[in-house]
Amino acid sequence: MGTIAQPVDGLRRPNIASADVQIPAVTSYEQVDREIISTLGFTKKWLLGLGVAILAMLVGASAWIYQIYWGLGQAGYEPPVMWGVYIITFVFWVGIGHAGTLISAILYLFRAGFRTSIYRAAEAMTVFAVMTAGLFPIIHIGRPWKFFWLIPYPNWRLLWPNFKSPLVWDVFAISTYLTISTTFLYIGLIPDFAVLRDRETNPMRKRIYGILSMGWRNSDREWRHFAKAYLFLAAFSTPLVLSVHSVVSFDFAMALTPGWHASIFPPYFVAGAIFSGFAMVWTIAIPMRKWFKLEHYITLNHLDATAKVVLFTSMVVGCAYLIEFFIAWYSGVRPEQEFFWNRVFGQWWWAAWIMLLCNMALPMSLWSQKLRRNPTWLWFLSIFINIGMWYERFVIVVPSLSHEFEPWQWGGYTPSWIDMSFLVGSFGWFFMWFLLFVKQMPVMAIMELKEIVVPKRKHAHDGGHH
Amino acid sequence: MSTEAGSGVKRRDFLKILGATGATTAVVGCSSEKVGKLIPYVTSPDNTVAGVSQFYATTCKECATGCGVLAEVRDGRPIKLEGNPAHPVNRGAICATGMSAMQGLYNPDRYRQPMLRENGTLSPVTWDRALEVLGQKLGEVKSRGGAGNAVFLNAHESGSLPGFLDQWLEANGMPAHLSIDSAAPAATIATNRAAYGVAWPAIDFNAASLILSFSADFLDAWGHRVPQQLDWADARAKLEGAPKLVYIGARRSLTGLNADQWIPAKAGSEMAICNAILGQGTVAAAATAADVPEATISALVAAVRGAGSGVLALCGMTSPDAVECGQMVAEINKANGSVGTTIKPAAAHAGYEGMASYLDLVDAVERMAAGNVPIAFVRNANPAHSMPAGAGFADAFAKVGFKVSFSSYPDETSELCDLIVPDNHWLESWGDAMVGADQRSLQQPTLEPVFDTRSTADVLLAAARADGTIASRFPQADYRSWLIANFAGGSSAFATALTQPTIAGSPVAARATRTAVSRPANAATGEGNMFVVVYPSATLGDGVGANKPWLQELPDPVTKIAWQSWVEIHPMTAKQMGVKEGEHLTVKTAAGEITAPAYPYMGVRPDTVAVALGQGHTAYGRFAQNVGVNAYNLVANGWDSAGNLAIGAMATVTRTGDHSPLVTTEGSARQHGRGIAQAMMAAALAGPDEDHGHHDIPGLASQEFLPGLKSPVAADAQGEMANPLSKDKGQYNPDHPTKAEARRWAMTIDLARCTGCSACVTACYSENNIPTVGASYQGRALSPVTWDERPGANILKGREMAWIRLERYYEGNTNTENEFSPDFEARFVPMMCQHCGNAPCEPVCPVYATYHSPDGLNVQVYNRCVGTRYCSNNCPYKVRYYNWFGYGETDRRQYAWPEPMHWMLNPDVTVRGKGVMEKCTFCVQRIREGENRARSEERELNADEFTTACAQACPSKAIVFGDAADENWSVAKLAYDRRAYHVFEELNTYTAVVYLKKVNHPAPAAPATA
Amino acid sequence: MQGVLGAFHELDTTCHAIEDLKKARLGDVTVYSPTIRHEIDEAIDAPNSVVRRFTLIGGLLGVSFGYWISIWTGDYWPLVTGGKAIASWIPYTIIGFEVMVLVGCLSTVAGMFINARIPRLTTTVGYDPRFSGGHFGIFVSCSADKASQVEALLQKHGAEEVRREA
Amino acid sequence: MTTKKKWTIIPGFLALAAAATLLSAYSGASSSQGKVVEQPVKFIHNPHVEKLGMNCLYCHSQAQKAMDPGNASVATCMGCHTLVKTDSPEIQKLTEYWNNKEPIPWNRVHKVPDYVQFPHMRHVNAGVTCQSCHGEIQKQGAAGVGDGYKPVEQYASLNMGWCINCHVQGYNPSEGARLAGMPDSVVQALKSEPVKKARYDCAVCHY
Repeated sequence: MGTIAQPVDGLRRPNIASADVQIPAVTSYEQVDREIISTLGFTKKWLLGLGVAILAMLVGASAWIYQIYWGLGQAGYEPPVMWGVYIITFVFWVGIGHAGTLISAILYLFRAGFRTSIYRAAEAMTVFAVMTAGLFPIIHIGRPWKFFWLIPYPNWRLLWPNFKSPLVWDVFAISTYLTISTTFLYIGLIPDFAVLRDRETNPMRKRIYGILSMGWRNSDREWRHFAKAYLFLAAFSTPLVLSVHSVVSFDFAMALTPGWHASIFPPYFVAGAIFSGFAMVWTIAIPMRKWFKLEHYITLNHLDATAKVVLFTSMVVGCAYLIEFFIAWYSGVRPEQEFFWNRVFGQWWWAAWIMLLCNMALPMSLWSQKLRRNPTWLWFLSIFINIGMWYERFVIVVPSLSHEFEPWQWGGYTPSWIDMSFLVGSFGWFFMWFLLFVKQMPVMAIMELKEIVVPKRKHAHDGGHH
Repeated sequence: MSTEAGSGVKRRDFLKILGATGATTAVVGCSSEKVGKLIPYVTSPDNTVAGVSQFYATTCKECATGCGVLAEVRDGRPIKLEGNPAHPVNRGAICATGMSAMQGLYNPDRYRQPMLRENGTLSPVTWDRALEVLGQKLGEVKSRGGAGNAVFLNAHESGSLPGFLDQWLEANGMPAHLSIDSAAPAATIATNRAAYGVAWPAIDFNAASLILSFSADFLDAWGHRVPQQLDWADARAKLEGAPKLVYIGARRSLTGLNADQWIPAKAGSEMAICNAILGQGTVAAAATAADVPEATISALVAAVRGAGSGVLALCGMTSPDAVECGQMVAEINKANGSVGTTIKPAAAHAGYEGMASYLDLVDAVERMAAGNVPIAFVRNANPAHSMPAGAGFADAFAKVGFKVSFSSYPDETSELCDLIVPDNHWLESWGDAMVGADQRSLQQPTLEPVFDTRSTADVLLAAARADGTIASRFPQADYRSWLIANFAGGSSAFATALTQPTIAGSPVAARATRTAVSRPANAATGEGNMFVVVYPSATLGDGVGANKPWLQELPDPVTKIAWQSWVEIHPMTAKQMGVKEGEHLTVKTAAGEITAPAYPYMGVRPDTVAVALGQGHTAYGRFAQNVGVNAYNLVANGWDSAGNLAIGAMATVTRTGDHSPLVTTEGSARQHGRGIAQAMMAAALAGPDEDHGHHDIPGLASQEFLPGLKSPVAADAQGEMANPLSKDKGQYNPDHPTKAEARRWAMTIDLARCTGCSACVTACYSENNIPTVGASYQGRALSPVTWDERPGANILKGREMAWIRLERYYEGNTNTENEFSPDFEARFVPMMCQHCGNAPCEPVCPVYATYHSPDGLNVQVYNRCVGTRYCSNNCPYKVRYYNWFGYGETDRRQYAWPEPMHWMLNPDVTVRGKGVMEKCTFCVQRIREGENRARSEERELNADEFTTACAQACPSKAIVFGDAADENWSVAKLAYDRRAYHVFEELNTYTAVVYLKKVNHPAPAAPATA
Repeated sequence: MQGVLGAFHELDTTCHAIEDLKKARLGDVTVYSPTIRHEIDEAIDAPNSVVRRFTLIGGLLGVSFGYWISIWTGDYWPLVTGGKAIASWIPYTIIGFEVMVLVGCLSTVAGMFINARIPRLTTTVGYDPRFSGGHFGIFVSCSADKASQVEALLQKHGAEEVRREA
Repeated sequence: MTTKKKWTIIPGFLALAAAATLLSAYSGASSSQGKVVEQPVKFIHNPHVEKLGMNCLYCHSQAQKAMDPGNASVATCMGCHTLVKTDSPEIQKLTEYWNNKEPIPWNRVHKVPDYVQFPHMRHVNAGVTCQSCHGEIQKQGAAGVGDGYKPVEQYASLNMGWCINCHVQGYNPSEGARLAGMPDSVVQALKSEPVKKARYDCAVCHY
């Protein structure tokens, strides 16, 4: 249990970390280097994990080839439910992707202390989650080999995409988000690659880290431009995060389907995204912290701070559910009222109750500080939260499409074995990339950790004069 | 690159790289399609233009009505059947069964050449061998003197062929043939002949003011369906002056659902009701017999008395006392003096003349069973399937010496035969049909026979001419010259006569008179806890249409179930038996039993179950085999007093416990207050038009845009906030040279006329190459190795592809599980793409695969669609359908047109591949064809010059299509009718399809109004 | 370019050394440090970074390109969908925003690369791997004659190691 | 060559290939413009059209009536060639087809994809000359059937952008007349004619 260290007098406040959450157990720069770089060695457990992930990914890949050959009929689509597991999984993974950018960009602007030791892993999780999410719009369309028609490239048929369609906004939003979060991750990694280049012994890896660090020399000129560039990237990423998941929610909000056609969707989706993103950060950070022995970096204070954010976003999401029910009642529009009644007591009542349980009830346990600081509980809670969030998208997509305006076309939906193998494949794909990342690049930002470590000084108290 | 020796990329490497990149460009660059052929004629035939359709007039032989049909022939083969507008019987309309004749012609399971049974199995032989065997067998039978016992079963048809057959049989010393039709209303024909002297007097709905239908389903499968529906719709279109219909029967059929009142009389109580009406019996007796409130019966009696000569009583019963009831019903007409006004024996239809009774067939079967029938011929009849098991046709047929089948389909009967001499389809053969006493409708072939088949008459002529003794009596070599031989004016007059819809005259040869077998009625109702009603299916008849995917996929007009058999049971009884929808019920009568999933239907009496005929084939082809159960197994081998099959019986109904989901296209049969199918009382028509009168709420969708049917296409939805740059509206500018924006294609559907018969659905399938998806080989994979082989598997997943569907919404009587009440109303809504001005599906498509064309069409571009399916999610009407599999791709397992069925594909319409969205296009190919023809003749499109396939086929003339912006088109006037409304007006979609409210009439025999 | 390199282990001594070197103006000073320290920045007192101009230009370029491509393609082949205007700018704001963020960020990164002169292919003078670990480094590029003065100053401030660089 | 330099070949190669693909996709190289197709009988348009002045519709008789103009039936050819130039080897090939009552298996030169409905009659009746799309066909085969023989080739790219430009900017009648080899007076007179525009939304050709 790391004690909360008082800010050291005479030292300028660090560029990023507020005084409240320090990592007192880390005393010197060399210790940071030594402990972070030690996480890079291959271990058998890691290889096993990677093997399982690749196997799952191959299940998804073979399902995709099968589906491309036979057509989407092999999936479980049941008109009028024209969207199913693929769109739910797409929104699920885009949602998970947003927490990473939130932690690394928005909390950077807020100077939140607990950000430093979890932001690199969260940022990597973002990139891989958005990479996974980016696949699904291609998987779910009927002619995936023509997906490039959604991109405005000049062609001799003089045809352009329809910029009024939420799906084209999606293409722009997701591709921008993937580019920016990858750039943000890579820019943050450059100084760390320099550290790895200088510490690396194996000549081949040293050369690769050298190329990756693009000749970074830690000179003051470079730090000055780096800090400014990092600040602007964070500044741009903040509205980007909010806009991307709003655009994803526009896929539903722009349609006049009852249950979708509501202006609460953008904030509701963004809150849901942050909520499920933080849960995935826990799912990843808690085991990583134990296996890589980084407890003194991601201290219980860090987990406590993230738990408070999760509690907050859980209440926002819960409130959004209740508002939706109120608006439906208040609007007096019969299809809307029937939809929301149908959501909780209709054909998929169990999905709705799983959602309410996991997203509203269980997170209330975070009111108790003891549970907030109990990593194993947080890990289990994170699994439930992400299950709840998958079902939230299920409850948005499927019941609304199956009970719309035209009673004659009311129908059901049962996902088929192809849908499920894609879901497994998406987790496989995500964890494959994340496990590769964990062993090739430092899971925490070495240079930012050094920033919050108290530097060595000859005269401890007088410090540099101003 | 440094130039010192030994370092840098050598010139040779550089050239290699250049070569490789060049190769990739080449491979990608030139398109390597194989070169296509352009085959000309050797000598081009006159007045045919390749690629332009010719229309040949012929007569439909799918049922005895004999509608006039135009076969659209493109490049030598018919691709679509349409009603002949000039033909007096169907006046341009055509029913689903008629249009599906195409799938009979190009059926992949047809016999492709003669077959002969050698050591047990039927194997293909040449025509010479077949004729030789036939001649030899005929010779043997005649030489042994057994010709007198021969049996010839022919599917009933009017015209000259029966006369020819009798001539041939008489020449060979054989008795006259039996003209059998198991789906025909035999009992009604018998009573008509007795009461009015003709088999089928003309029924004039226009003259009637009150119609009593004793289970006479004149809108389902009883009698001459298309002319009856045409007259019914015209009569109902008089709105206030329309005739009222009271349906009396144990099951509310499609006719019952169109009735103003349903009197659920218990089976067998019709006689008591007739007596009450005629005053020969007491109202109380009738009420107790029919288990109906006394007040209703007395109201009915009063209503009949009030109607005077406007009464039209029809009897369509098939119960053991059907003939007696029929006579009583005829009495009602006579007593009220309506014979001559509503029933016109003078203008009788000649379709059913000369039909053999069921007793004649039973007598023939008994002779076969006795073993003294040396030779039997069967043509287009299938008694092995369409006779009760009790008659024992199969074993009797086995005892016949030599069995010849002229049928062109491998159905149950022809599988038992020794020699198959496949007949041409009626679209490939000459002939005629009698539609009136002196009205003859000719029939001409529309293509060279698809397979190596020959017309039966030609085969018989060949056999007769080969037999020296009788060769002299048959001078003509083939049936055509036989027809022309006695035709006034010879072949040239015959050729011009072919273009006439009907010609005066009687058949070339009259049918031989035959003494009908008569025996006392022996039908018994048997015992059991419930009554069972067995009725011919509105689409499959009694099984003839089963091997046609269009008819299998067309949901039953009442129950909306396809590719399956079902047992209709009242929800109250189902609840008492603890049966949920789809749980299997076993219906066991004295004659036999069937098991099928239960379908709770509030239109049957609680003490009655109903099963449709038509399914349960053991042979007949890939679309019919082991689909559903054969309801004939429930029917005992009994007949009524006129010798016709008596079907009514008692049965015990038990649960079997296993379950199979119903293959239904119905989501929920209630409107849940959405106002999709609107109706108004006839009396309200006299009152003020309160819908469109006042404009107190500006912007209210229902009032605002109705007159302004023209949606604000290209008017900017953001009003003045629009981008000034968007002044260039391209073709949406009214003064763009192409003037496309001046037109607004629209459609009106009159719900007062629509009876829910679904002919429009089949017309759309035929015109627009819509794939049928229900066959057992078209399912999806349940696991990497197993496929979903259930018939209708895709429809279970809601994946049917009908661009226009018939929605049947019920009104009233919501507490069906606990109480039985006959007073509910059914409203039929044909729902297709509404071509909305503010279409919700258009802005969400990412690739402009759907957009609003300047002339008002919501266009779906198949080759641009990438299949995100967002448009279908955003369509409130859910009228967009998706190609889940490659139904249009020939190399796919789910291919929907097995060879040669792909001949009937319409070349003007793209056959969609997998992954593409499709929907009703307002028959854009017909719009283009009309516009191209008008431009070629340098004129503007004339009003009502062309119409869509559904509007053309509709036997109720309920659908009218045209340009709503041009007032000469009839749709422009109808669109502003006071009954006009748009579905989901409140969603502000500005639909181009305007529905006219259904007009309801107060129940004529309701106690209150008596 | 040759000059003198001093390696320090403490932060305060490094800052004092930088301030004295700045006052002594013996040659331009490059400071290597494992992380960003405000104390060093203040000691160096360098002008504010110009990356922000790249960002502004990039952002403006992005938003105008976003609007332009949407409106131009809409007008190029005018197809009305759902009764909306052919060039309805409200939905195009989303495209404008997304492309603004994309081009803004990429130009920021370009600005940083250009100004920080990375990627650097040649190895640099005066860089020691320890400066990315725990040490601070000050490199003063000066002619040989001033080198001894610089060395003395660095020694005075407690440099751990001082050496000349060719 | 240092390993560093050698490594750059592979990305270089990929970049070159990608650039080539993109360029070809855009530059319309993916159309079959200029495709030359060998025919079973070496038919030459020049003597028929230019020297004898035969109208295109004599052989392609359905151009005004159907979507596809079709080709002359063998009987049409034999109408003259039973007497005219019966010694030439090509005519003998033709006569042989005629005697066996076998159609001449011409190879199709111009092909639009099957999801396009190109109505020849609409264009011909609107006054678009055949040469506007098929090039100066009347000059084809001017060099006789000897070694200088060049069969009919695809003059236009037939890709969508080419069609749309004509529909949007409009067909210039004088240019069409010029290509058709009409006398200069006609060409000048037509210059005053307005440009003929046509509808260019998708449902015009794709349904």
